[in-house]
Amino acid sequence: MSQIRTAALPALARVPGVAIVLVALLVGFSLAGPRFLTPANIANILMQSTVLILLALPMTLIIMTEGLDLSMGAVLTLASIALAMTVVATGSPALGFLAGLAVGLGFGLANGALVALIGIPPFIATLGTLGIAQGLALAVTDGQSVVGIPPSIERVYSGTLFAVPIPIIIGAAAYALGHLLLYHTRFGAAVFALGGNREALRLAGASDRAMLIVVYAVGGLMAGFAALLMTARMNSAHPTAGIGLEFDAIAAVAVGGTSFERGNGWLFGTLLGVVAVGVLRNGLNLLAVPSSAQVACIGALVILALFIDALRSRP
Amino acid sequence: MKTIVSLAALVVLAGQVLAGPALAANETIAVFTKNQTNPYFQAVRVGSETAAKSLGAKVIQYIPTKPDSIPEQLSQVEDVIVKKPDAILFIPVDYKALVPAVEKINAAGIPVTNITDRIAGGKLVAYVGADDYNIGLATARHLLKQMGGKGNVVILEGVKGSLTNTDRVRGFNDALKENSGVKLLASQPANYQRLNALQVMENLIQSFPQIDGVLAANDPMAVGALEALDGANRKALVVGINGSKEAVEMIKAGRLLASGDFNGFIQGCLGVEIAIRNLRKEQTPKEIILKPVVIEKSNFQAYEAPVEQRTCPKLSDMVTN
Amino acid sequence: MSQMAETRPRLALSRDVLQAFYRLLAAALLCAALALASDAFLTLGNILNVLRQTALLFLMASGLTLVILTAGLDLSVGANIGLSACLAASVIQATGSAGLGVATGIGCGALIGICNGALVAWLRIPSFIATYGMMWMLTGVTYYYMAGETIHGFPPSFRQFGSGYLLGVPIPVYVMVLFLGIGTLFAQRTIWGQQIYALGANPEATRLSGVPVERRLLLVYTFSGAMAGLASLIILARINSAQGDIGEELTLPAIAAVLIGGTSLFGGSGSVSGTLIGALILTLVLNGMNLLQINASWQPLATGLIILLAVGIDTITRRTAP
Amino acid sequence: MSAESHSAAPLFALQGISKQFPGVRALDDVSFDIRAGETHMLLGENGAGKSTLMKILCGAYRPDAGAFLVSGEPVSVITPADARRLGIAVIFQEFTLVPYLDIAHNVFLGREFPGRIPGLIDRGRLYRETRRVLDTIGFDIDPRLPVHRLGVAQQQMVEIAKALSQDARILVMDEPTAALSERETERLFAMIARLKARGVAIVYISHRLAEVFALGDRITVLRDGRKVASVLAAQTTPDELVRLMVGRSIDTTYGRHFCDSPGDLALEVKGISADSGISDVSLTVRAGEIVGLAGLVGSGRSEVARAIFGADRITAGEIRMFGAPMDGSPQDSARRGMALIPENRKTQGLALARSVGDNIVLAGLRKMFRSGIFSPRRATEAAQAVIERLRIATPSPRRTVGFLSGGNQQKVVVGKWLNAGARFFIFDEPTRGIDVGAKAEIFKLIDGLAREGAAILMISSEQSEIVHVCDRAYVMRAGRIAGELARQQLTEANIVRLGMHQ
Repeated sequence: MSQIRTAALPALARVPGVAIVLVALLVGFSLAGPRFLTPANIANILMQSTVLILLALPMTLIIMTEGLDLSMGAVLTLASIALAMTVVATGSPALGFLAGLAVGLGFGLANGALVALIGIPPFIATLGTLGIAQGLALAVTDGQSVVGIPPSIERVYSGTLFAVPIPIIIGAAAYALGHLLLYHTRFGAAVFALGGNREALRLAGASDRAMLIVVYAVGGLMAGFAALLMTARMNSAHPTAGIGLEFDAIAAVAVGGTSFERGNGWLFGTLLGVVAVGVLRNGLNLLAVPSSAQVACIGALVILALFIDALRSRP
Repeated sequence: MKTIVSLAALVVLAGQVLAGPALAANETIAVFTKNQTNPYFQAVRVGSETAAKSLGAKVIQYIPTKPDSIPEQLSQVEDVIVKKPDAILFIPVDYKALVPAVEKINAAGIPVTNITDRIAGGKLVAYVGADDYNIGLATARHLLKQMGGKGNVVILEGVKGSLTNTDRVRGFNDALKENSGVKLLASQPANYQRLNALQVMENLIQSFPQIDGVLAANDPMAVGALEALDGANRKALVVGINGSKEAVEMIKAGRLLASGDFNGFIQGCLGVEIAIRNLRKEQTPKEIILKPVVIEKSNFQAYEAPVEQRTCPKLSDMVTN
Repeated sequence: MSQMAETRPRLALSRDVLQAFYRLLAAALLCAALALASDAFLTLGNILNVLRQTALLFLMASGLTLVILTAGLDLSVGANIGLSACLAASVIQATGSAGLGVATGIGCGALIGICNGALVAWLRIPSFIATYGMMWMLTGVTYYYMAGETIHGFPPSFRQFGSGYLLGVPIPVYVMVLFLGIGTLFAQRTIWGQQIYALGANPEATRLSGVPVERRLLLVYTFSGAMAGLASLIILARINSAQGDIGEELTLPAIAAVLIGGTSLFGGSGSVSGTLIGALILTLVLNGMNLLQINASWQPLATGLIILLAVGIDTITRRTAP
Repeated sequence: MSAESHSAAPLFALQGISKQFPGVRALDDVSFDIRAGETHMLLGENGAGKSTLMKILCGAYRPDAGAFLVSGEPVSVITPADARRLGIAVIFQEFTLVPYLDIAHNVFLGREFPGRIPGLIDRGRLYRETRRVLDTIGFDIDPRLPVHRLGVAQQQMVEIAKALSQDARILVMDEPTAALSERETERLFAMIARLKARGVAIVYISHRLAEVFALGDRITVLRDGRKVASVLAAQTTPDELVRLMVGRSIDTTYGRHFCDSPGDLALEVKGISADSGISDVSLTVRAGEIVGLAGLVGSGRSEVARAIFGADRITAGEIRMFGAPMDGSPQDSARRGMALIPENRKTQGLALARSVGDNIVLAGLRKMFRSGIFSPRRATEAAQAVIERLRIATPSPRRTVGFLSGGNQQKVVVGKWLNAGARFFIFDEPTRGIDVGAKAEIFKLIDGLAREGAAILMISSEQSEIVHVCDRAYVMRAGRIAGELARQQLTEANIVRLGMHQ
């Protein structure tokens, strides 16, 4: 039955919704104003998207395992605070960076353990750790920003390498690494199997639980890494800075065509999803569209991309 | 392909419709506020527009789509720098975390005027703000005087870590120190939110059989506390801060004792006026700190008019130093 | 299948009863701890107070329970409350009629529910994303409509709805009991409820049993929307004003209440009465922190721990117990 | 050849294996051995312990008691990794393939070749090796295709390739022909013969007696977790095997009471087409009749069933039931007395996590409770009545349906429609995954329904079932009706002739 159907589907109809929406936005905004399609503005959009890319890439893997990580935004926040506090206390950016990574990794491992070892559904497990990370972030700072970070950290966001802004290099490198990890390693094949057929993985002699823990650990680690960029961007750490970023990441993954079932993921789509949201926000700001309309537009974008995909997947 | 073309056409059209007609104005001022929901910032926006209109300039409002989002305000600043307005009027979501944003504006050569929350760094044309500490102090003193210098009070704090909250609560506490007969029962945060304040107050009412006064760090919390007291059939004198429309009406009705005036409209007016006059190379003050005023039974009439109908005060009248 | 057949043959029902008992026990333990820690806890006033606060959370979560029973999710609950409350508030202000306001609030909520239902049932957009998109759209409309202002001051007849008492018990508590009854009866004692459980467990098999799955989904989302509308009215009546951010930060606690209450995100199992216990536990945490004057910064952390404890114990006992 | 292999030492032997699950003794003192180059058939009803034995064989379960002998040497524990090293590969009935990975990655899942850069896979070698393995089984397909785009038979080939790529010396297959067409089955058998010739031992689990004798060298029969017999295929008969499996003898011709005078026209399908690939299908079913719908797998039989029931939208044609046109939705069909017992019970027939009672009343809710008010007591009574009538083996209507055996689950699906008062039943592969004893009971049930005046359309891939059970049959080919066979013409040869592509 499925054979009959897919054979009849012309190749063009498989163009994912997110690609259509992104191209439409690019064309539309370019026509609407002269400032949009300039190298500086494109760099601007990409730099703004980097933090979300760093979260959305591992989120894609997590969603491919039929999981979810709601704690990412809060973990990023806490990692950012750990980073800033460590740098301020020790004066060593390297130690700070490691502290941020350690917080991220710790929470990632905890999420993985709750999901894989205890068997708590990912949504609830990470909702719980979201509360813990957010609570710790508020409690240790008493709601205050942490400032006094040396300029070496800020340069991670504002600096350039070979005339390319460092965040763009980091984003591209993260995507390249993610691509290698997902499509060229055993671990990547295991990610597909975790969502698609866990039994297959077990029978292949791999530990599905260990792999699942690794997936969440990667998510936490990336949140810890993204904390560096976020901290550099604000030149400070703030206990509410990352609130809600996990939902932006999940939305980007879904808009990018990754489904919540059977390990059907598309990493490049996630990249397109993040950029589409970034382009939309930037374009609307350049056109000085009122904020309330911007809010509605973001919702419309999410629904539209999924709607196009839903139309296409219909018989 | 057809889908893309029609969607792109939609984007262009929507952009033009939503952006509205372009005004034939001399200068363009980008105004940054924290969120779309707090009436205080609406008053700032109305003030900025009123001032711009009278001076023949145009303002564009930038508000994070997610309320009080630091990363989003950072992105909006970056986007606005691409757009290159003539000047920027800036209320940072967080006075420390947005310093890099102001530095970027500086680097782009756009003059920036700061109002409300004083930014912790960067170069400013001017700062216009209220003195939160003194407002807190004056409002609390007003309450304590009405209480006759004795009794039990509770404090409802705003968002932890925000500059306004820290200073206001410090003012409250210093006023309390002057009155040894008053006992502070509890100081709990309710995040500047009405529903939070209502529930926190309900819980505090259960803990303390006698509460005579409530010091709320903003009006919505004061009103939430009043609703909780009414619900429990308890009486206490309540003060808030902001001088919002609602608070003024409740002062008139005798339910709210007083509200410290924290005037967004005037800050918006003055901020834009300074920004424009600075662009026009006129002499402008570097700093304006509004005098603390406590709105109460005797002086509320002046605050009854809705912000849209108010006129901006003269800049020269407001310069304190 | 063969694995399932080999596991111990016990009644599934008794296990559910046991789980419900564990949750009640958790709530009771929490109460006991609070009673020991604070003299104020076990006073009539505070008990009514906790119940009134529970009522609000429960009303939001009860509609959501049905949605989650169908293996769906409604992330637009908070945004729905925001828009419904603001529209209802302006109708009440304009007409002075509490009745019209109530109709507007519930009607607006239900209409939003229908939109969600249509996106999920007919356009087959995963509910998580459909309602996430709706959340943004509704928020945008609310912001546009309110333009940063507040609407405040409603007639006493309307305010009774949220802050009034009847025979010494707050009116929202009656509303809660009413909807606990309605929700439970609907889920357990109507054929639609049965169909909804089945559809949560296996939508395809349910469709092939002649159940109009799309219409049932629509019903569920509409109900959830209407309940959000109702909750918005209670908030409105309690705080006597409406502001654009009124529903913010209400969605995740509502979802948490449902999950702590034992309803499974995978659909097909759970109950409205469980959600009441979930809402009660969450409210107790907040109440306890206020009574004990613990810094509210710790509140998210405490909530997170409670969620993990409740569901973790649940998961472990399900795995090891019969 | 079988005599030869018996003389050799067993490649692998299980001795006195017992396995206890909470409440169930799944295996009790079972011994089993496998010799190089033989086909060892494993027979038994569902719940007899075949799956458990298989899982112990591949290391997924650890036995409570018993020993392993590898080439005569005792081994204490077998892990999945050990099993792989010993060359044991299992092809489960539910494939262990990852849908969104390509063929090559599936074949070498967990055994990917390390590349020159540490951590990365050598993809060139991966595709080359896959190509090589696919070539050895004569499967010509692009190894870069994701598995979810393949049909069932192709997926099975991937499974076999996966097993062979591990240099399997023992290949365990669980009902491999369940989803295969005739031709695909022939190809599979040819391959099994080739593997045997190379010295691979095959453990083959099946319910189909014809296959048992076509392939088997030795046959082991399990019943209730015990080994009942281990015999040479040449020394036994089908009836003997059935008796061993069930513990009593069963008539495999099902003793059908054929219908001589069919009643009114129950279903009339006129020239329907659907996007699922069927076109211009016309057929009729009368009350009291059992009409077969035969044809190869993939010929569109299930699609016809779904179109008639309204599960898929029809693009042309008309469907009438008892003279009145249908509006093409499952609700309408169910309301007017049509029942679909779908091919896949677990995904389409039952809410597995719900109770037996809940499932039984599901389709009839509207009829039973006209007011919309549900009464658990009446529902339980109705479910109890169905349980008794169909003799469903369940301790209570409140038992979770997922815990029942395949045959009993199938009865629950039928019971759902009996309770709903259906008068026209579509059975899509009613005996899939059901053992011999239960099969006879299902057919008796279908026969009983027909005798009570219900009209029945039955899809089956087993021609013998069509021949033994149906009053007449339609044969499908490539989405169309290739012909109709009346009672007198209804033979396996005729079905094959009509169903094969010319």
